[in-house]
Formats: sequence, C-alpha cells, structure tokens
Amino acid sequence: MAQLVGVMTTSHVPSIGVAMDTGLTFDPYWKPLFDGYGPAKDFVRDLAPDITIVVYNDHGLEIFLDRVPTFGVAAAPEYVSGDEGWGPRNIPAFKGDPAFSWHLIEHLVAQEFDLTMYQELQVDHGFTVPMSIAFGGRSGEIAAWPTRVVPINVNCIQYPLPQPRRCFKFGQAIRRAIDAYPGHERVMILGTGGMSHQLQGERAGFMQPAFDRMFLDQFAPNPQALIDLPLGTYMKEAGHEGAELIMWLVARGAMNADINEVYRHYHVSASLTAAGLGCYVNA
Amino acid sequence: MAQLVGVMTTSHVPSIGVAMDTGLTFDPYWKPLFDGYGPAKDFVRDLAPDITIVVYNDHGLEIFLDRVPTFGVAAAPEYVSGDEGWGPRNIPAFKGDPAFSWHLIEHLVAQEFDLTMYQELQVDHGFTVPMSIAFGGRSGEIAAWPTRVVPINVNCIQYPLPQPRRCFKFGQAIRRAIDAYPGHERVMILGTGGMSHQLQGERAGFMQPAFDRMFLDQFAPNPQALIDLPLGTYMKEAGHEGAELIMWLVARGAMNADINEVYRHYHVSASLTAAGLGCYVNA
Amino acid sequence: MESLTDQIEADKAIARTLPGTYLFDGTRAQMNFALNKMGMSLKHAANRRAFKADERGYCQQYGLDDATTALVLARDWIGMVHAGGNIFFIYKIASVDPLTMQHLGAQQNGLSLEDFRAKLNAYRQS
Amino acid sequence: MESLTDQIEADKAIARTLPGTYLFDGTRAQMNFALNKMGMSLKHAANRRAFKADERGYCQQYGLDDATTALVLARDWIGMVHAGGNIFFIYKIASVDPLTMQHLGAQQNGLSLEDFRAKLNAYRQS
Ligand SMILES: [Fe+3]
Ligand SMILES: [Fe+3]
Repeated sequence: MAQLVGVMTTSHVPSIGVAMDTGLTFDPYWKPLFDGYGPAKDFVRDLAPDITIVVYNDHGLEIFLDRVPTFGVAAAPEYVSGDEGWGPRNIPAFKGDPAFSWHLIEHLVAQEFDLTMYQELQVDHGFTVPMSIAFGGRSGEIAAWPTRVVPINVNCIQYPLPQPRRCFKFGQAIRRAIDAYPGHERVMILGTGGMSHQLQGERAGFMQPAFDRMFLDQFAPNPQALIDLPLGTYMKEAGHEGAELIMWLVARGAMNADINEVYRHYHVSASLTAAGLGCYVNA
Repeated sequence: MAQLVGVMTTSHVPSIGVAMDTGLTFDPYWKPLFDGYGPAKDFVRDLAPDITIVVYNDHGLEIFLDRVPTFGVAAAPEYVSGDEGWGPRNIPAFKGDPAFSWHLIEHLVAQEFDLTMYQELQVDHGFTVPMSIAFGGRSGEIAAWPTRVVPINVNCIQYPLPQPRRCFKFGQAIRRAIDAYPGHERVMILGTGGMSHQLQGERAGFMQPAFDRMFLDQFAPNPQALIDLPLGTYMKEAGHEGAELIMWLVARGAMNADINEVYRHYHVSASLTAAGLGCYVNA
Repeated sequence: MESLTDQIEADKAIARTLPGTYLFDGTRAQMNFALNKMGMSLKHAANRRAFKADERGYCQQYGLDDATTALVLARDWIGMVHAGGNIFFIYKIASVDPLTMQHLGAQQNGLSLEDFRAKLNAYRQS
Repeated sequence: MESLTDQIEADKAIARTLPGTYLFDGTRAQMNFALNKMGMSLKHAANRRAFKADERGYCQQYGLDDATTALVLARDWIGMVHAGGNIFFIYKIASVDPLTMQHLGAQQNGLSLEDFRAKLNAYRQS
C-alpha cells in the first residue's frame, strides 16, 4: 500500500510568489520569512514524496461565483500555473497522477464525500506558492518538480464553507484512500492557507498572532480543540480569510492521532498575512 | 415552517420534450404515454406547490467531463432551457427562489453535504421535460410556470456516481432543510430520471420492465431494499443510464417513512427508455 | 471484513462484465477526452455550423486523432463508444445531422432502424 | 436542544457582527454579481487590455450599474466591497493598474500606504 510519509502546512500568499519570482528573497523585508523556510525544504527533500496532495483553495482563477464546489479533486495528467490577473508564474508544469487521483476519487465518493471531479484544472498561487516553498530552492527556483501532484480544492471564498469538522473527516477519508492504494508510493500532504489575515473591509490587515500560536500549539497534540471551533470563530479570531485554516485540518485529519512536530516557523507578516508553517510526521 | 406537500417522480427523455413541442402527443405512438400523465397533472395542480425542487441530472448542457460535481444546488433568480445540441426548448423561463435556495444550501452544507453552489445555470431536458409533464397541459403547453423552482443536479454521467444510500441521505437532509424554513411555502419535489434504459454500447435499447415494476412496488413501502442495491446492480438491472433511478431515491429520502402512493403509471417505451411515473404524499 | 476497495471493485465489476456495456469511469473518461470535448462544443449553434462546413478541420481543431476523426466522419457510433466516446457528448454530433437516439441505438446494435424499433416495441409485451 | 438553523445563524452572527467585515454569504454573493463577474473576466490578458482601453465601456458591457461603474473608475475599493464586491474578484481590477493588496488594504482602512504598512509591521511586536 501507499504510505503517508508526512505533512507540511503553510500559508499561501501571492506576494510570496512575487518575491520568489523577482529575486527579492534576500531583501530585508522578505529574508526572515525565507530563512525560516530552509529547514522545511530539508524536511520535504528527505521525505522524497512520489506524490504530493495539495489541499488549497482557488481564489478566482478556475472558480467563479457562478459555480462554487465545496470539495474538488483533480485527475488531470498535467497542471499549469494560471493567470490570476497578473500573468501566470513562470514555473514548470506539474505532472499529475491520474491513476492515483481516480483511486482517491472513487474511495472518497464511496465514503460519502460529494466531490467535484476535474480532468482539466489550472492552479493558482494557493497551490503554486506552497509547492515552491516546499520543493524549490532558496528563491523558489526549480527546473522540474520532483513529485507528482493531486490538487484538492476546498471552498474558502463563499459562505457556507465546509465546517472544520467536515474538513477533518475529509482528511480521514483521504488517509483511508491512501492506505488502500495498491502501490508503494510515498505520499505527502501539503495543507495550505491561513494563518490569520483579512483582505476585505475596514478590518483588512487584521492579524492575531496569539490565535495563530494557539492553533500551532494545538495542531499536533489536540486537533479536536480546533475542530470544535465554529467557522464564525475562525473568521473572528483569524480574519475573514483566515478561515482558510480549515485546510490545515484536512491535512491533520489524514494523519494519525499521535503525530510529531518536526519543525515550525511563524512570521508576521507576509504582506497582509501572518505566515505560518509546520512539518509533521506520524508518531 | 415550509411544508413538503408531495413528491412526483418521472422519467425524463428528450423525445418526450420533442413530442410535446411538435404536437405529437395524440400520435398513436405517444398517446398511451401522455394519457397516463393526466392524473399526475391533476395531482400536481391540487398540490399547488409554491416551490418545486427538481432533482435531475445534466446530460452535457452545463456539465462537461472537465468538471463534474456530485451534487449541485442552484440559487439563481431565473433558469432558462439551454441548447443541448438541437436548440433550446421554446418554453417560458423558470423563476427561482434565491432565498429558499440559499437556505437549502446552508442547511445541506451544515449537514455535511459537499455541494456545488450555482448562481447561474441553464437547464436541460432532464429538468424541463418533467416540469412540462407535471405542470403543462396535454401537450406540455404552458404560458407561465405556476411555481418557483430549485434545480438540484446529481452526477449520473461519470462513475463514481453517488451511492444509492448517499442519495437517500441527501433527501433526508433536504427534508430537514425544508422543515426548518421559516416560511409557509408548499414544497413539492420532482424526482426524475430512469427507469430502465441504456443508450451506449451494443446493449443500447436494453430495458427491464420486471425490475422497474419491482422498483415501483418497493418505492413507497420498502425503500431500504432499493437503497441496499449497489450501483453496479442498477446498471445491470436497469441499464447503464437506468442508474438515474438514484435520483428517485433522493425524493424518497425527503419523505416520511410511511407514504401513500396516489398514482402510478408505467409505459414501455418512450424511445429507448421505459417511462415510469409516481405520485406520493406523506402518510 | 470486506475492504472499501473490495466493495468498490465488486461494484464496478458488475457493470464491467455486462455485455455491450462500457462503464464510464475514470479510465474511460481519460480515454478520448478530445472526442467528448468536441461533442460538447456542438451545444453552440455557431460551432455546429463550423462543424458542418468542415468536419475534418473541426475535428483537427479539437485535437482528435486520425482514427477518431475517421469514426466521426463515418458516424460510426459504436466505434466512437469503443474509442472512449460518452453517449451524451457524441449524441451532439448526431444531432447536427440530425439523427435521433434511435439511430444511434440501431447502429450500435448492428440493426436497421426498423428492426431496432421492433426490438424496442417488443418490450411492450413483457 | 439547539436547532440546526440556530447553529447556522449563531455561526453567521459571529462573522456578521465583526467590525469592518462583510461575510461573503449568499446574500452578498447575489448583491453585485455583475461587478464580480467583470473582475473575474480580467484573468484574461485580452480583457485587461480592453478594460484599459475603455474602462467605462467595459463596465457597461458587463452590465454594471452606474453607481458601481463609478466605484470602479474611482478605484474605490471599500465602496466596491460595500456594494457586494468580493475581494478576490475586485483584486483583479487592481492588478490591471497594477496595485497590490497593500494598496487595497490601505484604502479600505482610510490610511496612506505608508501608515498601513506601519500598522502591519506593528504586529511583529505581538
Ligand atoms: Fe488564500
Ligand atoms: Fe437522463
């Protein structure tokens, strides 16, 4: 069977992508953030995943308000960085794994998750920035991705978002599907989004490091405390867009009850976003 | 609270729409089918629903294989008949009820159904033909629809389809949402699709009246027997496309355990499809 | 205890072993995406006109391989199904002619339209 | 026992009572669909060029009302949010100029860019 070898969680912010793509990672503003990514890159390199499941949300590249899916799983042979309005990122295309994706889809629908199934999908900064952080060099540079990918998108733009509890269960179901895959692939999950940030309204720029630190403290030993929080509380404590933290809960749900935190980094801020990162393995 | 006043279930076939729209309903081939619709029209007229929830599947009008949702609920102000390849049907537009639709969406996502939410949607024969059967005159003719509508689509074109069990639970969740609506609307559910038919492969034209009659016999008193059948069995006994019967199970799930069958009609065949219809009320 | 995978495979196996049936799952959905996409495009009247004006060119524009293009030009429905066509998308090709689903059913069965209709009508006795 | 509706309403009430926050639920999603659709269209470079060439005409083409068109022309981000704009779709309008999310944050706060950046940087102490 395939094996879940580890999880990395990280914020995703367009300007982190811009900093990487325009050579600003040694700039005084950005250096503390990128310095903090080093050990995570080592962690991911040592995990050497054959397949990386990226749990992210689309921010208006592929999903508009005419049709918003709660959960989507993609099964395309390839995914490219799309144009969100400021041109696509100049990065290599991502190779998919349709056989693994369809296995996931079949096992998730059988477990009563009402997915949208994609055979064509472009990916936005929510996907590409975490991939560059995880797999790219100091400035995100990379000639070819050393892993196949499965994009899984979660609705974070239009209420009702899926409940934290549902996201955690979704992760549990993903894990069952990984364990049931008849291959020997090493699988990593990249949980993205958050931490505290708000982009819209007079409250734009709101962050709350105390809440983020609580979230990071509870994530490994006591996820139940995080699952029990209502979405409204996420929006209150982490900002209207900080509710993206539900995607970290998908990744947590896929892990064992007991996990070890290998590395943590927290930096305020990347533009309007409090940038957190964690590396975890099953205990 | 709003009230579920009744359910009608019916097959949906493009050629039934063509027969209505081209004045063929008194033609010897079509007359027995349309004669059978009469009592159902009376049933629906007496129910006088303010809102009709139409559970149907899209057949390549709005949904292509690039992006297939398992369950979708629409919240548009209006829905028009779309062009499936032979021109749109010349029928009035359907008025939506966004407030009711959003209530449904919020209550379904809270019950862990991972919906796709639509704010723009055209409807195909899967939706329009049952509406004409239920609300139109002898030949489907109608000047304006006497009900607001909520389209709910269910994936019936790409495996994995949702399991029969999941469809029934979806119906149960829809019922809870109807009961929780703070209005006095009379709500009808129109469950569409089936009965036995197969369109693709050398087995095209397959029908199985014995299975359909069993399904109709069990539908009211013993839906559990139908829920327990795997999807593969539906495809075997009712044909590859006959698995659309899962949408009848959504409607059944929304009703009480005890229901009364008010009317039943079964006609073999409308083109390649065994055409069944049922009218039900809670006991 | 039967595993989740066993349940899924058992379910698919029923449909996969039916004669003349091609379970439209992920495997088939990938098989000829271009053909189905071309069919889907014909929901637009302007595209139907373009297809009629130059069927071969239209197929090439949608990236169909030569074998699939030949099936489209020959209106070989069962061939298209074997090649990964989904009935709802290839039916849009038929609608251009226009042909009905009965024509597609007859051709897939290797029957004349008349014989296929007789076969359908025979169910009335059952 | 708290009903499902009570739970949903309680959840939304938290977000709805936050100062300077506009829960993007169905009510807001309906409020100005045209504005968000226009913003979404700017993911295509050709549309960005068309917008730049004639902003007012472009807004009219997407069915924006006069009040909303005025907000777009004035780059009044907080006005657009109040009018039902979703930040991810109106951000595509900003990207044409180009402005960054910091510009939008500053304007929504009624601050200069410099003061807004100072506000963000102040979180480093916490
Ligand atoms: Fe995000
Ligand atoms: Fe159908």
